[in-house]
Amino acid sequence: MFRRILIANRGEIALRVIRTAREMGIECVAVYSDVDNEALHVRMAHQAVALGGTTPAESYLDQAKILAAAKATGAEAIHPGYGFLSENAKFAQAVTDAGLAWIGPPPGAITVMGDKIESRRAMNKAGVPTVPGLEDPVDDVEQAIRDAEGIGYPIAIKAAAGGGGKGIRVVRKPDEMASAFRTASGEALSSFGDGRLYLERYLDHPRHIEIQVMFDGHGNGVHYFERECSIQRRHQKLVEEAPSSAIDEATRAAMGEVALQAGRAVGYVGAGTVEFLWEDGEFFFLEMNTRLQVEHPITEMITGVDLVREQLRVAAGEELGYGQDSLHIHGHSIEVRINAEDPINGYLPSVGTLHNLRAPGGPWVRLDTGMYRGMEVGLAYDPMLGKLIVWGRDRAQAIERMIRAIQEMNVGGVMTSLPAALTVLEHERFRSGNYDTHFLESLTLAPPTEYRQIVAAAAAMHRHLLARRRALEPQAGARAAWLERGRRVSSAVRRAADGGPA
Amino acid sequence: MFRRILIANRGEIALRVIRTAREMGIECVAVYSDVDNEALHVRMAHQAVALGGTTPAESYLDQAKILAAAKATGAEAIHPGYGFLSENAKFAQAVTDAGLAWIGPPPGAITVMGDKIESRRAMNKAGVPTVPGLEDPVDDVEQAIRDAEGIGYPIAIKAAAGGGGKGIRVVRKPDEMASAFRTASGEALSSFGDGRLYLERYLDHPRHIEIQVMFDGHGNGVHYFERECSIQRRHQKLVEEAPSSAIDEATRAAMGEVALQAGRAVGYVGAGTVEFLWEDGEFFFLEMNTRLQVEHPITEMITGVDLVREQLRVAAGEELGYGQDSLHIHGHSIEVRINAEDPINGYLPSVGTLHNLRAPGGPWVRLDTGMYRGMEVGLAYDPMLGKLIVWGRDRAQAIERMIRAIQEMNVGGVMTSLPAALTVLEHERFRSGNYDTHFLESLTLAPPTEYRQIVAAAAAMHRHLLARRRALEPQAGARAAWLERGRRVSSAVRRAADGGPA
Amino acid sequence: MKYFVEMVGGTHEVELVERLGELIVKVDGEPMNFDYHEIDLLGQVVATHDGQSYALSVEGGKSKVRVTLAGHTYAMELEDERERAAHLAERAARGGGGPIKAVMPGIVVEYLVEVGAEVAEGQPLLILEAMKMQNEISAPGPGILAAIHVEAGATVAAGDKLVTLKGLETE
Amino acid sequence: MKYFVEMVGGTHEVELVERLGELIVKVDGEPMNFDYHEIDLLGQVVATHDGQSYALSVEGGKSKVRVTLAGHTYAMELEDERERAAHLAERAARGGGGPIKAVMPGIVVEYLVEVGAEVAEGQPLLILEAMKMQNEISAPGPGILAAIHVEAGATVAAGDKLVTLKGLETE
Repeated sequence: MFRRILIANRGEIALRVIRTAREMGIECVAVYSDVDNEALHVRMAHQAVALGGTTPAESYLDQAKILAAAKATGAEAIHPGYGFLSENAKFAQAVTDAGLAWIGPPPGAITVMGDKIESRRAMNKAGVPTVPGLEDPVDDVEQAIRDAEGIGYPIAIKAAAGGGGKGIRVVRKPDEMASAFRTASGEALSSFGDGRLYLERYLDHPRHIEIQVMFDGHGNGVHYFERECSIQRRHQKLVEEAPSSAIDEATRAAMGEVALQAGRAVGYVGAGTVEFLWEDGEFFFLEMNTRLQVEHPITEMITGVDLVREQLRVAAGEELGYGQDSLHIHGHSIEVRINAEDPINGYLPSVGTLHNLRAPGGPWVRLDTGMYRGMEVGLAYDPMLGKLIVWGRDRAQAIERMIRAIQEMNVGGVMTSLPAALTVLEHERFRSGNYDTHFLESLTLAPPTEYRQIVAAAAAMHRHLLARRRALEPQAGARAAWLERGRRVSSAVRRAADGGPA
Repeated sequence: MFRRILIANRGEIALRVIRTAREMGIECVAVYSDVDNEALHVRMAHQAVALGGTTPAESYLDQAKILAAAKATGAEAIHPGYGFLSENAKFAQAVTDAGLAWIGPPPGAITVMGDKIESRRAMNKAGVPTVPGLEDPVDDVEQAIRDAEGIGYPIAIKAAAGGGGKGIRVVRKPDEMASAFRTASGEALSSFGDGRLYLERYLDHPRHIEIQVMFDGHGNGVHYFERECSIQRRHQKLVEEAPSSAIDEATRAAMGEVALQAGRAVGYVGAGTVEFLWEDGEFFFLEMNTRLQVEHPITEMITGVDLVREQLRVAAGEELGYGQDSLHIHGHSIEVRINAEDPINGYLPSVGTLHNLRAPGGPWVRLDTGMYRGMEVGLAYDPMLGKLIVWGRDRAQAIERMIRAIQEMNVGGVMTSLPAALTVLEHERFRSGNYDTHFLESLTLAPPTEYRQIVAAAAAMHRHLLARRRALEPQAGARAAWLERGRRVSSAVRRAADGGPA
Repeated sequence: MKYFVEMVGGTHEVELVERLGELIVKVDGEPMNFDYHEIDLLGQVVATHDGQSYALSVEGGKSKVRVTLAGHTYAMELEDERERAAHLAERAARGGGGPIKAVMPGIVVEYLVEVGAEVAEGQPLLILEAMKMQNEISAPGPGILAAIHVEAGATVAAGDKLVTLKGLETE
Repeated sequence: MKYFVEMVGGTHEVELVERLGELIVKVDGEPMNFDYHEIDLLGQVVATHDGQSYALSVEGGKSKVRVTLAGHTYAMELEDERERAAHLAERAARGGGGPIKAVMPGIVVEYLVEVGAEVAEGQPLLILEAMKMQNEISAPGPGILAAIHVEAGATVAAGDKLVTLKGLETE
């Protein structure tokens, strides 16, 4: 096993990897941008290397800096987390070329699966069912309108280089094509540096069901069953659960086998997720994510397998050591993503300084997060601040437990997606298990009306007490002045405000 | 099921019950003493009733006040937690007489099992193996010395009314009897109001292994396997694990069957724990705790059963609905108690105001605690502030995970037992699985020497920065004055110190 | 002191009167049996109302307050009587138009309308890129685009004025 | 500034010298490449030393500081040079004896020795009940019980003087 690894990521996923590595006795090297110098992944690693810069391009995406950090610290392997360089085949190759182990699949598998069009071709060839559509990108709006006739509306326009649902637009009628094509192309270009688009049949009430797979380098592979991720908005997942209430034992086995087939077709090694759209008993390959996924914890909760541990073992050359028969689903797990956004206000991004944090606790509640008091939530990085995960003996218990956990929690300083998740969990439709990927967007979100007078009274009391405290403080100007002076004297001396955000 | 219950307890166990009750849609009524008016169990309940007073006798032990609170709020049942009134047969009877459900065993079972001597008699009659010793209390030192000859040294002197290991003294030679008898008698009288003592054979390297049982009111009973609680000091448990590494499948089944036998012999209903001493393959009944136990979470983690939910179901008259065959051990779980005490300094109690709290997170880590920033830890109540629980696929993984979780955690304001637990977990002897109830007391505790210079430098930097901040603040006297004035204006206006404890 | 507390769905009037050292709370004209107790001055609060206990998380300053209760967050704007009068006067003076501000930080990608053009309610005015998503910012009502305050390509903070719309004189 | 940092197992000397706005840290006479960064002024700290990163939790005031590092807590007492000199002088003045203080709050159950009696090192002097446990408080060294400060049956706080021991004149 490795003695020391570098984690080329930040936030909760960097912490997630550090936690397992520590448990395995592996030393961790964190890297960080200037804005992350106080981050938890920096504090919980054994060593931390400053990359400098504030943007991703200057830090977590700078391959040369990361490789240099690995060399300087004697790291033997690099774990990329998700996002950033995790699905960058060139970087995977560079890591290997530098004599380090890449904790992820071979570059070739990343390349094929990272391109929507190439991956469709490969899957069709391997006999994996795909959604009806074109294998070649379309050149312009006119061609798109022509080709759409052959596939049949509704049509999904997708960025060839896209991932995680980014850059996808749905067109229901030919006259919507022009506007959608324009914005999709622009987004694809600005997000991925590649404006190529392709078309495919858009399923009208699909469920997003994905299979977690793991292959070692000795020809062995297993799947850890499915995750249902149909609660999403603009293809951004919000609530995930495992197992899915839509599929039966036979479908589960069939999807698992197809997912392994997909992985084998590209010579996969390591952890990966094969995403499917499921509708009315049929399922179609959507894409393969060639990395650990955000929602991997729910699979861990129902199987008891630490997926990061398996990643590290496989990357170090170990055999999996067990077969499909030894894996079983135990209970039910749900994950909720905590994004800095305001769901009531169109999910607008929310920025601020985190404070007044309250973590939920008690039985079968797991919190994976990089949040800490004083953390600045800006726009430079992904708005996902963490994930709340619960386990229950059955789906009903897991739902009630998640509601309870959300009710215990607080994230001050920004608005979060938690109220939206709560609304989903309390909804009859979600509870019935009969929902699809459009459910979340169909929801009207508003806090319950019965507590309006209580919270209004609380807000007024808050203002009243705040005003009273301020009146009692020494003259505000004088106070501000010595604080300011304090800042100048030492950057290490930060202020924890008495009542406001800190 | 009940619509509303009252929880006659405080701290982490009150919260534990509230959490499950909330998940079941049951409303919770909390009760609280004057010092607990800000406690988490008060905040997380639907209603909270002030009992007044600061001592247990004035609040959580005041049966009349608690019954009145239940009546006033329309609670249909009372959950006593552990400690306080949980093993008070008279209170159990009074609750039932008031027309409420008692979430615990029948008063008769509490009475028999609550008396060491009576319970021994009952168990001997039921064919449950007990430790060699006397069934009758001894009158004085002289009789004790005489009787000890017949039993054989070492001898344990126990309080007839004791529990949780309180009031137990070990005597290895006749000439130690006088002093031990005197202090044990004094402690028994002051702690339990009953100075009666009895003698029993003291096992020299026993392991403390206990079986969790649950009976419904329809004649059905199951056990949820064992917990090993041999890591203890003065009979106060510190680290618990399930399953035990000492016993095999056959012994497990035999102990489980004997535990069920013990429960049946006293007409048990609800959750209970049958404690055994195990030595060299033999096991002896020690006592039965007629309540939910502190360490119940590790049983929950390996079985997936929410024991509080089962308590509530059974108390509401439901059938268990499953048999022994449906229960299985899944992985391994460890619990560590977080006590406000200083292990390096002879486990002296530690008091203070909690601040700088840092909770561990990530996979398979559970924190059950009533701790919050600003909480006063005094001497009025039990020093246990909470429990840290982990689950792992096997014992080795659980140990590594617990070490990692403890390393992530901080409790500021008091010294805690966590460093002692960490020392246990890192010790070769504990890791081998071959340890007994004397192991903890044999340990020498000291923080690692390799970081001495780093923490010394940190302490000096802390003082340096503190002094600099103070020098920059407005004249200390003026500041103190307005703070004082602020306190007088409104008791609700509390100060969060800028750098000191708050 | 009387406060106007605005949240999604409407405004409530909260009156706080100190009498003999006790605070009397009235909401929408009705007295309310309400107790508000700050735990740590960092935002943890326990409130009681009619015998029910509420764990609240309260954040914010004087005019913007967020209260989270059982997982739901209520974002509120507070005005006292004087502030309310001033704001009402300001709104009246602006007519139907006024500045359109960025509700989130981002980059102005392009304007879809020129200064002087008449726009309909809901018509996209510009594209603001934030969090890697392109968002169309639309006219809140009919009017004429009176001014553009930020160049295309520029970064804006939340609250920055983007454009000013002049209301159509419908009165 | 030089600090004497006392903890279980010994005392370390830490010297902090400000030079050109930078703090130079010396421990036990050796320069130490040490960076100390406070995260929130509430006790969360990240320190680096020789390229290693340490998450510290730091609590306390001027003279008593507790630092927790990876699950272990180091309880330390700090003195600067002036304080150390004063304390040393005080100890010297007291000889072998001095007051014995309650290290924990509790109730004095009974005294086992009378004023004026000569006691041996380790001899139990009194029983203090705390946390429902009876604890014998023993003599830290040989001496004569010079005074009893608290009546039997009384409640004491941590730090309260219980008895004063007069050192035997062995010099």
